[in-house]
Amino acid sequence: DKCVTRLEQLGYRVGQSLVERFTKDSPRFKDELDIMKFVCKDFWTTVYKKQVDNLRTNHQGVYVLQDNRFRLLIQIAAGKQYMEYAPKYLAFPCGLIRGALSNLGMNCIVTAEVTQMPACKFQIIIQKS
Amino acid sequence: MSAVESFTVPTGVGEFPPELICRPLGFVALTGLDVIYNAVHKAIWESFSANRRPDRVPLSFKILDGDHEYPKCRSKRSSYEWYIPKGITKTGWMNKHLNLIPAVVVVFFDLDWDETQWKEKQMECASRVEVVRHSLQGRGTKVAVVLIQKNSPLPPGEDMVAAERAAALCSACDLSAKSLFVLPHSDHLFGYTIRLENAFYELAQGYYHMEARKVKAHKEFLNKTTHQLLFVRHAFKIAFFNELKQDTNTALKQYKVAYAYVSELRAHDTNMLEIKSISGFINYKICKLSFHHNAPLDAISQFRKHVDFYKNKTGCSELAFEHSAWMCKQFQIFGDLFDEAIRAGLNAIQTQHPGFYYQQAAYHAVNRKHLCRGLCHSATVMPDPNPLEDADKLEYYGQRPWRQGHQSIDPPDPAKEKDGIQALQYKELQVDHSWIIIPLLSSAVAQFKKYKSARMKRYLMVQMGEEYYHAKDYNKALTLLDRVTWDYRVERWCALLTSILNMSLRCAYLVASVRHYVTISLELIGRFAHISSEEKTHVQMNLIRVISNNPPEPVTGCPSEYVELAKQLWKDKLSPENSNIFTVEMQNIVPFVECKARFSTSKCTADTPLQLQVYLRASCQFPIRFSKLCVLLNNHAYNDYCTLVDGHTVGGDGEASYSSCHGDLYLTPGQIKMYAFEFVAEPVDVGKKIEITSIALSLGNEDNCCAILRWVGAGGDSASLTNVQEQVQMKRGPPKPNEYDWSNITLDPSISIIPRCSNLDIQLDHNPPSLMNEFYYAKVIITNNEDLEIQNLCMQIGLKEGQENTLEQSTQVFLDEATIGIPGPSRIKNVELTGNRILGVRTMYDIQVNVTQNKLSMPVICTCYQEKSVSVQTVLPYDLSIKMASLKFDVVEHVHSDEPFLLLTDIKCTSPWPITIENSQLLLSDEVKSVDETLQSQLISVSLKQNECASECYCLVAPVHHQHTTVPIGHYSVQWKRTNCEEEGLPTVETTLALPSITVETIPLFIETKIPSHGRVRDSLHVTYTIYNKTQMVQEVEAGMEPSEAFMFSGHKQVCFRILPVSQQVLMYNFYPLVPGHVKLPRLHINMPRYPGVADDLGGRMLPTHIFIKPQGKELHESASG
Amino acid sequence: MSRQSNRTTDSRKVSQELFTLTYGALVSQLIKDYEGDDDVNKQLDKMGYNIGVRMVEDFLARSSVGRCHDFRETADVIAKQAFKMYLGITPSITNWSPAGDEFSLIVENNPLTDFVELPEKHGNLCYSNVLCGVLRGALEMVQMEVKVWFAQDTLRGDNITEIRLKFIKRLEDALPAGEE
Amino acid sequence: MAVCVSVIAKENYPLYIKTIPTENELKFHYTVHTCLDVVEEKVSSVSKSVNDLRELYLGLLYPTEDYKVYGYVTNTKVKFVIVVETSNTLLRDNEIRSMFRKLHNAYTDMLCNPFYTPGETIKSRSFDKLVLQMMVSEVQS
Repeated sequence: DKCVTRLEQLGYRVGQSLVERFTKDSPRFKDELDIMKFVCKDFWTTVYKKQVDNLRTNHQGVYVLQDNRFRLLIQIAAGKQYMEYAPKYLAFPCGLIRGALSNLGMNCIVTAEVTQMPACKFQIIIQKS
Repeated sequence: MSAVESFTVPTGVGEFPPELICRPLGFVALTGLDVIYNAVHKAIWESFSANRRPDRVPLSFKILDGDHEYPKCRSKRSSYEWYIPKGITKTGWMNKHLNLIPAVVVVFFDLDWDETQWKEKQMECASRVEVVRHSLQGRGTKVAVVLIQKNSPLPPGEDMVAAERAAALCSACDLSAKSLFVLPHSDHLFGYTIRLENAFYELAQGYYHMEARKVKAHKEFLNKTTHQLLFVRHAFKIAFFNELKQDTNTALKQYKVAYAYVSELRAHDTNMLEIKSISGFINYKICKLSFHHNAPLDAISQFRKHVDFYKNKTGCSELAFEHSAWMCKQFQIFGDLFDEAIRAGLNAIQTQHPGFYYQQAAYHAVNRKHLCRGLCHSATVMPDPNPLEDADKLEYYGQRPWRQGHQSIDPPDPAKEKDGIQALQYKELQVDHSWIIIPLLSSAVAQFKKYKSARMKRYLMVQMGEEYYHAKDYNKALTLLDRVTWDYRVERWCALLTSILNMSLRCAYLVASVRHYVTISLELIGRFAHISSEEKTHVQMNLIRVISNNPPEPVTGCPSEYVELAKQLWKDKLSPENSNIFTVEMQNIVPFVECKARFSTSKCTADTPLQLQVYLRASCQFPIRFSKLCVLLNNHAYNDYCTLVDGHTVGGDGEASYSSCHGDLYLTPGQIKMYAFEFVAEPVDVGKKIEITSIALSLGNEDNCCAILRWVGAGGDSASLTNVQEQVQMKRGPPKPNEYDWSNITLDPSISIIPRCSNLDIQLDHNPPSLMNEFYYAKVIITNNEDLEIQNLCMQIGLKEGQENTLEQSTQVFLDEATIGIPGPSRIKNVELTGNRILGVRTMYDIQVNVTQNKLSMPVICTCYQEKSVSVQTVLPYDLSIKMASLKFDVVEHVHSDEPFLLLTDIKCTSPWPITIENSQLLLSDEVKSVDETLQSQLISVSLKQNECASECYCLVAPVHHQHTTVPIGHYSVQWKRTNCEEEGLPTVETTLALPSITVETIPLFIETKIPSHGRVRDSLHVTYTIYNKTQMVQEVEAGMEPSEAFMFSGHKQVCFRILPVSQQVLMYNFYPLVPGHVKLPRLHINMPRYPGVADDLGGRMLPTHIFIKPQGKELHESASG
Repeated sequence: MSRQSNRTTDSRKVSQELFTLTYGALVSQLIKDYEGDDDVNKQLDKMGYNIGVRMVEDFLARSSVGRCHDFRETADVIAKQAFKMYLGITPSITNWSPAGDEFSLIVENNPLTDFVELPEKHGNLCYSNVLCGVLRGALEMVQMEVKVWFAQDTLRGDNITEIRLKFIKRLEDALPAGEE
Repeated sequence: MAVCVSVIAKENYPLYIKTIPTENELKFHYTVHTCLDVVEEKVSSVSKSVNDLRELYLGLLYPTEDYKVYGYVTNTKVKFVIVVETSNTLLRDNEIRSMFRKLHNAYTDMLCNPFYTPGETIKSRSFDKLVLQMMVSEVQS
């Protein structure tokens, strides 16, 4: 878990930088959802070569991003046998998202869950400060 | 009023004379009104002068004497050939046309058409007019006559006299009919006045129009070379006349023309002031009118052009401050215009509002101050003779008093010029610029506030503060600066904050305000302050000095003359007799010492000591020693435990020495120290929260000078409030032991105290379910598993709260032996209600435990609680059913009077426990009798297991009674108890049950049949029917035996007889059975004429219907019941 | 989709940025975790080694290079193929030692060091030291023990970046991969 | 030929302020700080009004007597403020825009430096260099 937090931190830092680069030329964001869409489309495509498959929200600051073929998990044999490794692989992406959002002014908690490799869900809970 | 009376030219440079600022109104002179002695005239005057609201025509009225001397009119020169203007605009001119030369002179004259001495009057009037005309020679001023008349006029055309006399009068005064008015001073005075003034207004407009034309007329005589000044002058005049005429459009146009001319004028040091003054005036007019025409953008751009054009036209360099003064004025006045316009409904925006202009004005004022400093220091005396002698009676605006009307490029008399300049410089020196600057700033502040520019507003306030500082009002400066620092702190603009703090520190020093001085120092040493470490060191040293009651060294950059005073002040302030103890709220600043406190746990039991740590970190230059640290909690009782006094013991491992509250409060920069406190919660706080209300760290000693640094709650500082991550140098490597990471120390200001958990064991021994109505027996066994003795134990047993109150009502709890400490049994009586009851047993007791607090153990009395609850089901012990039956044991709903019947009781045991019926009792009502004289229970000490039954049978009879009534039988009560519960010695339970009522019928006769139980074929059997008359009278009865195939019989076949009251008649028969088996008896028919029908079916009910007939032959002894 | 259109960054470049940034984050994390820069260098080298020993297989598979006959050939393969394949650059090979057992790779625009500005206090940090490890590890898998180090680094103010390789000895039978 | 170039953090504290050498730098600090009022106003008003091109460049914030202050807000709410002399008429909108663009790029690269912790004062040499060049180079443009 120590290494997981480390990885998360790395991701966070990288996310901050990346989002700064990606948003350099995009017009100013309208609102939270606009930002989320950006993350699911552009950000994801540039980082993971595909868009998020499904974005859901409860409109109270909770978002769920679903990627059915998550790039970092494709290499791992599909199915359930390597489940216990998933956290190690997902810590970094979580950090990435958190970093990106926090730099866009949304502080949040990001958690990931895998039920079936290589599909993966990221839950984002916005911290209202 | 007199012509000579001229107003005074404002001495201040760039000042705007009132006649320029005011709105020009046409001037109308009213003559011939005696407002002192003549009430009518007074009324008229008031109707003109009083409340001139905007809806009235824009005129200004004055009362003048009939023979008033108007300013002489200079003979107009025919040519300007040789005329060289001496200036641009005469100072007198505007005023002259506003207040001295009327556009219209009105002659009021009391005269009615039916005047008797008309001729004389007419003469007088004419002469008056003449006088006026004379004194206005050469002017185009209009003259009007108003006749004040007593009686109201007839409609025009009707009054011949009037018409003809009016004409006469006009010619007499050679007045056009249009200029003659009649004012009947009737009750409609005001109405007439309005009409009149409108007429006057027209006249006035006509006049000003002409005047403007006149001026224009001069134009062609002018030539570009010598008369530039006149071009300006004339354009200005035309514009002004048009303003008077209220033709603002033309006015604006003309002013613009004038402005153009001014800007073309050749400017040099000697006339620069004049040019700027005039252009300033014209610019003012243009802007004002533009705003008036609701063209703010024009106004603004005009103004921009204006200042841009002149901002570098300083003029005489020795008098540069004059230029700044002028600029200042320009901006201020524009600001005012702008603001006016806004009040009139214009909306401004965040980036374009008066504030900016006031701000600029202020800056120019500041500039002026600096220039004054630079230029005027030498001008220490006013030269003699004073060249500014007649500064207030200039002939032309903006000229130098010592060389009026002089227009050549270089001054006529250098010496005079020098004096003049010196004089002006001398005058400038007298000015206290701060009091020009500050008001400007404050009006700017107001504006920026209004247009939500908080930061700009703050900046201006800072500048105000600085200005106050320059104005030597250090207290004001201090308070003002104090008010803004917070925002810079929160937004972490350290550079700005620092500069403000430096300024404040100087103020604090100069007024020797210990509190401010210390507070500011605390922050200047802190990590937000952007000053060199040397400076910080210096500040810290001074801080130490103050705290140890020595005056600090003067802050660099303080005005030396004030430093001496300050030194004295400090001496007094810090003199031993008056002590300076004050509190500094640390969360309002970013001090060099930070504090965080936390309870080690979020909750703890009453018998364990609370642990509380305080972390301190100093970021100062060199180590510093504090005198005392106390944590204040919401219950003050603990505060003593959380106080730590510095024992001046050198060194220290960071851990405060426990037990003795002496510790080491010597903080070395950058190092975090932890101080731990420990105490035990008081019983009163059990179940409550203990909170850190504040933390106080004392700097200096209480008995002379001491700053109490106070953190509300558990510390933390405003820097962290700003939710910006702290910029610490990257710590490397894995965290080392006994070194804390400041950012990871959390604030935990509160802890909740929960009761010590009890070691008591409660057993409830009982056997459910409980039976309804019984005393339910439960035994409570309390075992003390504490290893200590416990005191004042008390126990409550009862229904748990919050059950349906039917249960509550129907339950009582009794305690047998109330001796607590040893097991106490208790009974619960529950009545008439089955269902669940939850019984709770709650115990509470004190116990004295030893708690080690600060390494020494102390006894603490804790109160502990323990409870146990069980749920008890209640069931019915048995159910009881009641039946009534005839003697034939068949169940009946009603019985006959005097006819015995049976009462059957069935008790079925439903309790899981065997119950014993001790006794049962039948309590009959008076309506019912028992057949046998003693009623006694058949169930005494019968014991039943579940589902067993016990029955009783009583034979009862209901005596004669009135027809068909239902009567109560009475009650049936059972005394019972659980079998084998003797040892508890519980009383038996008696349950009584009301028996149902029965219906009793009375009947006229009763038939008793005597018949053997059975017969045998061909063996006669003897049957007797006894018929009783139950009535009080003789009854006739007809009886008849119906024949039957089964029998032959002997006896009356048909008979008629009488029966006396309460006696009987016997009928005897012999039946001779023919067939065996259960055969039908021959039916006896009874008929009573008195009760037709009744008797027969009565008989049907009372008479046996069948009988068993044995076949012949073998004998058998058996009984068969019919 | 408006945003899509006005995004200029092409994905190839991005993934490179991602790579660079991630490496940067890794290094700064290591700096936090270790006392001295030398430890960090060691750590980077070790990581590199572990990557190298795994990567060589992949490399041989993808680039059908046969057995190298001498060190020069190896140098060529490293520069022209390995670096090209994995970093998209081809360093130039220079400064052969007379004995031909030692040479330098001059790396231009090393992708690892985009954006990087080395603070003064990290003077002797070999930021890209991971590369040394990779080379060492990879070559060890093909029975060559070599010494690899940064002779110069633009990050540290030198005007070129030079990786120096020195051939130590030929390892006879392939020894088990990984020294830890 | 800017006279002052500054970078302001999300939370409105200065990350970087460079001014032409002057007797009172503080004045520029104040200028930059006070213009945040307008920046905030503009940004909020933008978010309010729909269907306008939501540009990062905010344009002229406000002119003071002797300076023009321009603003720019990145998507990450970092603000750039450039102050130029009113007297300088060479610079028109396009020049300013391109200056901001450069600044933004430089900032992003700076942020990508692994040795920089976001939110801390900017000390990057290359960033410094670029800004310096902005403050002098365009002089002769």
